[in-house]
Amino acid sequence: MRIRCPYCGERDLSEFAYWGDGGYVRPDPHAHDPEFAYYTAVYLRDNPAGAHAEFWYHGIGCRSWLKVTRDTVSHRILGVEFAGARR
Amino acid sequence: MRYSLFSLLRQSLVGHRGWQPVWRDAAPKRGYDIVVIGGGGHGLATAHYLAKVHGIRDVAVLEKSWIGSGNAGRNTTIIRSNYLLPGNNPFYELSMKLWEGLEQDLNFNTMVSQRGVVNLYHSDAQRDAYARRGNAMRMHGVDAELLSRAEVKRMLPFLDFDNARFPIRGGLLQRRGGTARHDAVVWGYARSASDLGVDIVQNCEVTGFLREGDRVVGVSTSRGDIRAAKVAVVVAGSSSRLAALAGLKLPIESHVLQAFVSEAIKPFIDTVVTFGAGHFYISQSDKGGLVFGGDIDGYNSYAQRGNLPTVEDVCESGVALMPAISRARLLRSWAGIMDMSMDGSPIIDRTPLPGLYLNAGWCYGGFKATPASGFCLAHLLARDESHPLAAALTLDRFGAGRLIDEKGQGAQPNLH
Amino acid sequence: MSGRRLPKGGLIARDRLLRFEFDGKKFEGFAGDTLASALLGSGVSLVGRSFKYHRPRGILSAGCEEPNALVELRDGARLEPNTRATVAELYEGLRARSQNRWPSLGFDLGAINSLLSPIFVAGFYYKTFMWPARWWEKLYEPLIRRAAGLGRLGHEADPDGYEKSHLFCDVLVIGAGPAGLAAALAAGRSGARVVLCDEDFLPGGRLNGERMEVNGEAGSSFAAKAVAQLRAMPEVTLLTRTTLFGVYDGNTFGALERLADHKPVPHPGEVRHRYWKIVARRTVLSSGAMERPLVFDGNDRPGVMLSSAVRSYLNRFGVTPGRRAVVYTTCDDGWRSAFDLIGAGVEVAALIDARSDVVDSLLTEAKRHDLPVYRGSEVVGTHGRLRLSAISMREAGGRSRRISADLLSMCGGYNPNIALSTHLGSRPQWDADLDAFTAGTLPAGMAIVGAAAGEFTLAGALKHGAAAGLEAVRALGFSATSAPKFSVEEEVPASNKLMVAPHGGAKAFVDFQNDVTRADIELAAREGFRGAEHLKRYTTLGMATDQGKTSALNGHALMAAFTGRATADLGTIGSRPPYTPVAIGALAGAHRGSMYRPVRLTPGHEWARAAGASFVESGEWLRAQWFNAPGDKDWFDSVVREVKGVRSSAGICDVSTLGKIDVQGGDAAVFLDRIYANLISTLPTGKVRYGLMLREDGMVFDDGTAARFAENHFVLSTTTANASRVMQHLEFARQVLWPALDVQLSSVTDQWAQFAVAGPRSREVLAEVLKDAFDCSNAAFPYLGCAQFAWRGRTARLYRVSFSGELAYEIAVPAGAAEECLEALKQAGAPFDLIPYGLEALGVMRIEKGHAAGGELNGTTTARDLGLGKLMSGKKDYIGRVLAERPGLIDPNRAVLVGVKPVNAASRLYAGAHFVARGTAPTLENDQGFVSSVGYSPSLGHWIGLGFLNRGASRLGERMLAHDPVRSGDTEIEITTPCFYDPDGERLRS
Amino acid sequence: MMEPHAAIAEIHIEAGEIRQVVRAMARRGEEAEFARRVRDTFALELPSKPERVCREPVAVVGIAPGAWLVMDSGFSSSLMDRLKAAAGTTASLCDLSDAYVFRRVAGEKARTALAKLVPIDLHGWQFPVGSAASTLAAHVSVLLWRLADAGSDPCFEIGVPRSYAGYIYEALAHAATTTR
Ligand SMILES: Cc1cc2nc3c(=O)[nH]c(=O)nc-3n(C[C@H](O)[C@H](O)[C@H](O)COP(=O)(O)OP(=O)(O)OC[C@H]3O[C@@H](n4cnc5c(N)ncnc54)[C@H](O)[C@@H]3O)c2cc1C
Ligand SMILES: NC(=O)c1ccc[n+]([C@@H]2O[C@H](COP(=O)([O-])OP(=O)(O)OC[C@H]3O[C@@H](n4cnc5c(N)ncnc54)[C@H](O)[C@@H]3O)[C@@H](O)[C@H]2O)c1
Ligand SMILES: Cc1cc2nc3c(=O)[nH]c(=O)nc-3n(C[C@H](O)[C@H](O)[C@H](O)COP(=O)(O)O)c2cc1C
Ligand SMILES: [Zn+2]
Repeated sequence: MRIRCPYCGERDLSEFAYWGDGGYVRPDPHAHDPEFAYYTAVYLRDNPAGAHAEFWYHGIGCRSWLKVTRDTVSHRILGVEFAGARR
Repeated sequence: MRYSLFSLLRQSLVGHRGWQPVWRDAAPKRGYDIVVIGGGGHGLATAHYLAKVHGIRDVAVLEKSWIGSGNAGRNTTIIRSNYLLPGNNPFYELSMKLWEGLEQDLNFNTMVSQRGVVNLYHSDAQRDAYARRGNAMRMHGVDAELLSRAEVKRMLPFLDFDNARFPIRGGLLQRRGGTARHDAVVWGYARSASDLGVDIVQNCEVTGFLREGDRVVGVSTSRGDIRAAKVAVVVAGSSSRLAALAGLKLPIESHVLQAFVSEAIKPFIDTVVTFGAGHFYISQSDKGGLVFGGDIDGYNSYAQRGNLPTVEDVCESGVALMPAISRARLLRSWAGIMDMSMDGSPIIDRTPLPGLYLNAGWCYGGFKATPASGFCLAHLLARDESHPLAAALTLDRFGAGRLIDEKGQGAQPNLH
Repeated sequence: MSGRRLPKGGLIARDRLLRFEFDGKKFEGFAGDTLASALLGSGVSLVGRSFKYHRPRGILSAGCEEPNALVELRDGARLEPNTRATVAELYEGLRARSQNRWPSLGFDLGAINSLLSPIFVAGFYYKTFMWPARWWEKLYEPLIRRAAGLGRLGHEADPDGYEKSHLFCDVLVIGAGPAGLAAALAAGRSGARVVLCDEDFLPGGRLNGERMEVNGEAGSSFAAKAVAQLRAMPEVTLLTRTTLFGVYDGNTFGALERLADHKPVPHPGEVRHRYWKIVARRTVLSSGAMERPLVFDGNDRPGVMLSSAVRSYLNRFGVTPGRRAVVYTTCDDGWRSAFDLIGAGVEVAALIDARSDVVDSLLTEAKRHDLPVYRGSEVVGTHGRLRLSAISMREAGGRSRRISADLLSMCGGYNPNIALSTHLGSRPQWDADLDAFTAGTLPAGMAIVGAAAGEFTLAGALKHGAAAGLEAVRALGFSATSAPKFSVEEEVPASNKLMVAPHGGAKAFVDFQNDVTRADIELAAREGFRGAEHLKRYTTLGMATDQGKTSALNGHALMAAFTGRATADLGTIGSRPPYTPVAIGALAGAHRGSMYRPVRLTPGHEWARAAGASFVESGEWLRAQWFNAPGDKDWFDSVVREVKGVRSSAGICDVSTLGKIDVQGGDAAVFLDRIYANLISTLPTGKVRYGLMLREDGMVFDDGTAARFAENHFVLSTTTANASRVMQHLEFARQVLWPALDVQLSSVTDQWAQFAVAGPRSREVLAEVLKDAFDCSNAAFPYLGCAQFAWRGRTARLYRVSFSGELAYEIAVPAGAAEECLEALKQAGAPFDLIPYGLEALGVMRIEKGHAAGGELNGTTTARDLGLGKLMSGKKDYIGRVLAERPGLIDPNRAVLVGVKPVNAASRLYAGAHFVARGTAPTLENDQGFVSSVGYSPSLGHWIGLGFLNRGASRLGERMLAHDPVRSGDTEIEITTPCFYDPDGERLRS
Repeated sequence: MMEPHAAIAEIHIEAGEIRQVVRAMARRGEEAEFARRVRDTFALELPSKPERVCREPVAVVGIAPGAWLVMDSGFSSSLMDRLKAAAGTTASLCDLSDAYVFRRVAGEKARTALAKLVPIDLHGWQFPVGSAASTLAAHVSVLLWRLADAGSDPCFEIGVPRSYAGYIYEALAHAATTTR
């Protein structure tokens, strides 16, 4: 697998670390029933067969966190962007 | 026909014309008491124990492809009960006990081979962690021995003890651990269940659930709707997909784990060995192939195949541990889709939907659990209460913070 | 003895004689031979024994698909089992042995299995050996294992070197037959970066094995010229002896180059294999086709050979595999072998074609050669003990005939070699015209050409190869003018009919190596293993070292026939990497032995070595475990001496391995408040504070310190083990969770050498070292101070923190100044008997102080479990705050950190022991917790430990058992507070 | 530690000339202003991608979005001080002068040897003079860039975290030895 880091260019899988469901949003700690909100956010994951938005970390590279859209059946990369707002 | 040396000899005289199909390739009926989705080891074992222990025979096992096509048919076949935590340890020991009587229970040689499992340690801290685990095992009556470096050397003189980057300092041995012939486990359970009246339906993919309000009352499949009082999802790597059909999200990610086999060679290693300073474990199959594996690739996947970084990692670790395998040739590599749970331990439980039951989260260690998993799920389905030895394996433990996290990695499935 | 070397011809170097040994007998061959061709040329046809029945086996093929002729090559630590003689290149002094036989190849006792074959049918072992259960491991399984397996693998370490390399190209061409050569020429001429690889040592594919011409010259000469042209192109890389073994995601390919397998041993400094990781924008798969054997009784006897192999031996190696041949075919292509044999002066006793209809041109040519032709006929048996002496056939009319022959050339048509098209999961498709599976959906960017695409004519292979090469470079934007043109004689595409053996039984082999017969397939059908995959797993069809290259389709066609289905509906088994077996060592490359994983050395490493350090692995790092001093009997003495030295005077310890992270920016303090459970923003400049990080699930993640050097500048320390994970975590928080904050992070672990200077005299030592650079008096620099200043022209940092519990400092200097700093400390410390101390002493002292470390920070403990609940700030949000309050995490019954000491002061403690109340049975139900760390405390004069005990905080003083059946048995212990030494912390503030 | 001046076959490995290294990170929203100030003071254009620009004795390499490694091959004055003066509050600066060991790898076969360590394309078309990368070498995270050619041969500079230097040197030496 090769991921095109928006900063470094296309790089081999071995430079990246994976962190799962890219839909993760840290819940508002002041929300109603924060414990349930955190439980849901931390433990329940999107796990589709097909297009999946996910976090990848270019740790052996520019250390950018990326949001990669990837097909979990074909492993084809459908899109890559910086996970955070570009500074 | 009962299998025995006698029946084999008799058949050899008549050109083996008398053998029957090992299991009936059934067509689905309109309804069953219980429908088990997934014709892997766990689904078939569930059906076997439902019929045999609980007398519930109006059962169908629905398999989208051929039975054993999933992880049951592609795992590295290691069985052991060397767990640390009280939520796991007695459950896996139940499984080990069932393995020990499986051939007789099924009248099928599943080649359970208690050749021993050695986990190597390479530091004092690792030794102490293994001692803690070994002690927990012993407290439950499970066999465990903490081996010194010299003892390991006597057993496995060809490991790289001195020159390696991480010297071997000893190991934790479970002699009763070992391997079993994975396909035979599938076929043996299928044969027994089928003989007891269970329908094994292949090429039957579940595509949805029949609902009456919240209650699940059956499934829709590629071969029509099938009603059932109870439906159990036992689909390992596909758990999240099935759950999604029922509108549920699970604490599970599906990950790809590769496995490898070498060309067949004469007996080379007669125990199961796991490396403690890298991801690598190895055993030798009865056919002679060195069967080995390592870490998961680390990303979500349903592809049943992996990539080169893991291949390299596994081979580097293997050669670091056993420099002699460098010249053995890798024959084939493949992969399976693992249901990696958020604490690395499984789930056998009801779901929030009445009538729907879940057996999932087996990670890379569910083969050894096959008998106990089927046994405990059958218990849950038949009695509507958890088997005491599987009582901790609940779905709500994540919300409640009662995790069973052997590795202490937290909610990061690819680190378990 | 019947094969022999022809007087002339072939692509061998007849002037380069090579001597070799097989089973101890001496033979000769030529450079350019394979072991197989050299054996055939020397009249050897019995080469091995089969897996299960130990049937005598010869040489079936001339390529990588060989199932029979497997040998043990080389000796000693270089022993290589299961080496295919058909691809092993001959070298001077080669030594090979047959395998899976005892006592000898000619007389093998294992052949008794053959007599038992009526019992040893597919899957027989599932039905028996179940009683008595204990006998499986003791008797049956060892017997099966000893009988199974082929060659032996030694237990010695492999002495050869290996390496990995990376290769990037525009177009990768896999296979250098006519199709691949044409593709590479077309693509290469555009100037694109082209890689052409072939597993053979001689590029050219079938051109080398056939008597076909291209551009008016011999095919092999054409190939040689094409190769020369390619070598002259600067951007073309030609890799021979290189097998493309796997196709992976992202246009990544794995290939294995064998650099030294054709030599007695690798040259000094030469690696045996190079594993290439290739990234190609476009690929042309030109891997050719593989011939299908025919299934009939006795088709495995030495002397029965694939017809394309017969031609390869004749034309490429100048060897005839027999003296009197029969040719058996279901396709036109088989006829070629008859004509080539005749051309080489070999008698062809008969040509047997299972078809009734054969094109006239073939019949005419047969007539010209006086070749007896039997149409609509079949071979039904073979004869001979260790090699073929005759065949039995049945003529169209039903008449039987026996023909003596020592060579049977068989051709059942060809299968496109599409393995590599399926590695990404695509399923092959049935091509009814071709009667074979062809590639399904191709991996993105791949084109398939030549025989691999079912294009079986030479003209077609060249033309389509060139077109594909051209198209690939054009698609990449290279301006390529036109495809190279080749002139060849037009051929009519030959028929490729798949004819399933209508009869034959337990001696009609489908999978030669695994001894799977036609009867086994019938049995599998009867027992319900009817799909291709179940068939494979039940009978082991296609699971041998050749992975079904010659057997799979025949087996599937038979199963289809037995169950009344079309072969197309049955499908075929999936192929997986590697395409042919690859040495495990090649995939490990150079990362073995001491180079297995990186070694990290601290800047004080050499200094410590000189000071007598003994090092230990700590993750990637090597750290000083203790220092051997004169008078130390063993490590225990050293550790005790070091602890005493520190506690009584002063010591230094290299703590450079701790992770160090520099945090700057306007929001640095806000950021760190969210990262740590405790408040950081209130820390004044010039102060350092202990910091506890949780994971979002509420468990403790890491601990360390945060030092504030300026309003917007912090330096964090992390544990050695978690350094990179903490960095990743902080980057996630910075980039993903709170991108609006103004925070900048740098890892500075490698920049700084850091040394703990600990002990009651440490201030005096330090004052001497720092002199005017910094005032480290208690008044100027109290406990938990931090400062940065210039020392000998470099920037230095000083932290007043203590892990040992003594008055202590950590001094950080740029890594390049490490030795200078250590020397300065040593000199300044001499009057105080300052000693260096290692990890063990550090560990003992932290246990004495009750500080949590590795054994306690195991990912399953909460801050409260560690007695650090008071650090969890109620004034702010931070990672882990919410989920730390889940019922299971605040359960009063949880095990919490306690101290442990033996009731009998002479007893030793062991980490990993479990707590059990006295008088209760040591069962899981009665398990109360465990000992997590232990050490011998010289300060107290007995062993001490830390552990986690259920409701431990309320059980101080309780006596229990430390239950350790795997090591030390039971030890009576007393529960204490975790802190054994200076609980009020007076020493570290002094 | 690395042995400088190992000359194996057509590959020359020698110590780099970098003396001072500062990692500079633009403060939030200040990237353009920081770039302007660097341009004014050092007459260098901050690269917005992984590239190396140089005006002797100072060179700048882009290593991450908003982050650069600034290097000085002289000792004459403190690079940190000069950068601090130039940047003011527009950037955070961090001294990494001792964090890396730099080696130059040059010669006809330099690329061949390096290809055994790093998984990136070093071909002249893809990695021309001035290209830079943060990447992997033999399991270690390294920096790599291409300097001006040495004669007709390419010349690369590799920056290895100091603690790994010995290991990487050994891997590099092995790669060079087996390169014919
Ligand atoms: C490479 C590898 C190595 C492993 N090594 C070990 C080991 O050494 N020891 C160990 O203990 N464990 C090991 N495991 C784990 C173990 O194999 C699994 O945990 C276990 O097999 C899972 O249970 P199962 O047998 O029921 O799963 P499976 O065999 O995967 O059964 C699930 C079945 O459900 C079917 N299915 C899915 N969706 C549907 C649908 N919609 N409708 C109908 N059917 C459906 C699938 O086709 C499949 O057959 C390994 C796994 C892998 C992949
Ligand atoms: N008449 C027939 O029935 C018939 C059938 C098949 C082929 N042929 C003849 O075969 C030739 C076809 O040409 P072609 O170029 O397509 O095939 P080819 O067989 O000539 O060449 C294929 C090459 O690919 C190589 N190869 C295969 N897999 C490889 C891998 N994984 N890695 C590295 N190398 C690999 C082989 O070593 C071989 O050199 C023509 O000459 C044609 O006439 C004839
Ligand atoms: C324990 C075990 C041993 C295996 N041994 C062999 C073997 O000797 N030869 C072989 O070709 N494949 C062997 N395989 C791999 C299978 O061929 C197959 O690849 C695997 O079951 C996954 O199926 P798939 O490749 O069809 O997806 C083995 C698999 C397992 C689990
Ligand atoms: Zn990047």
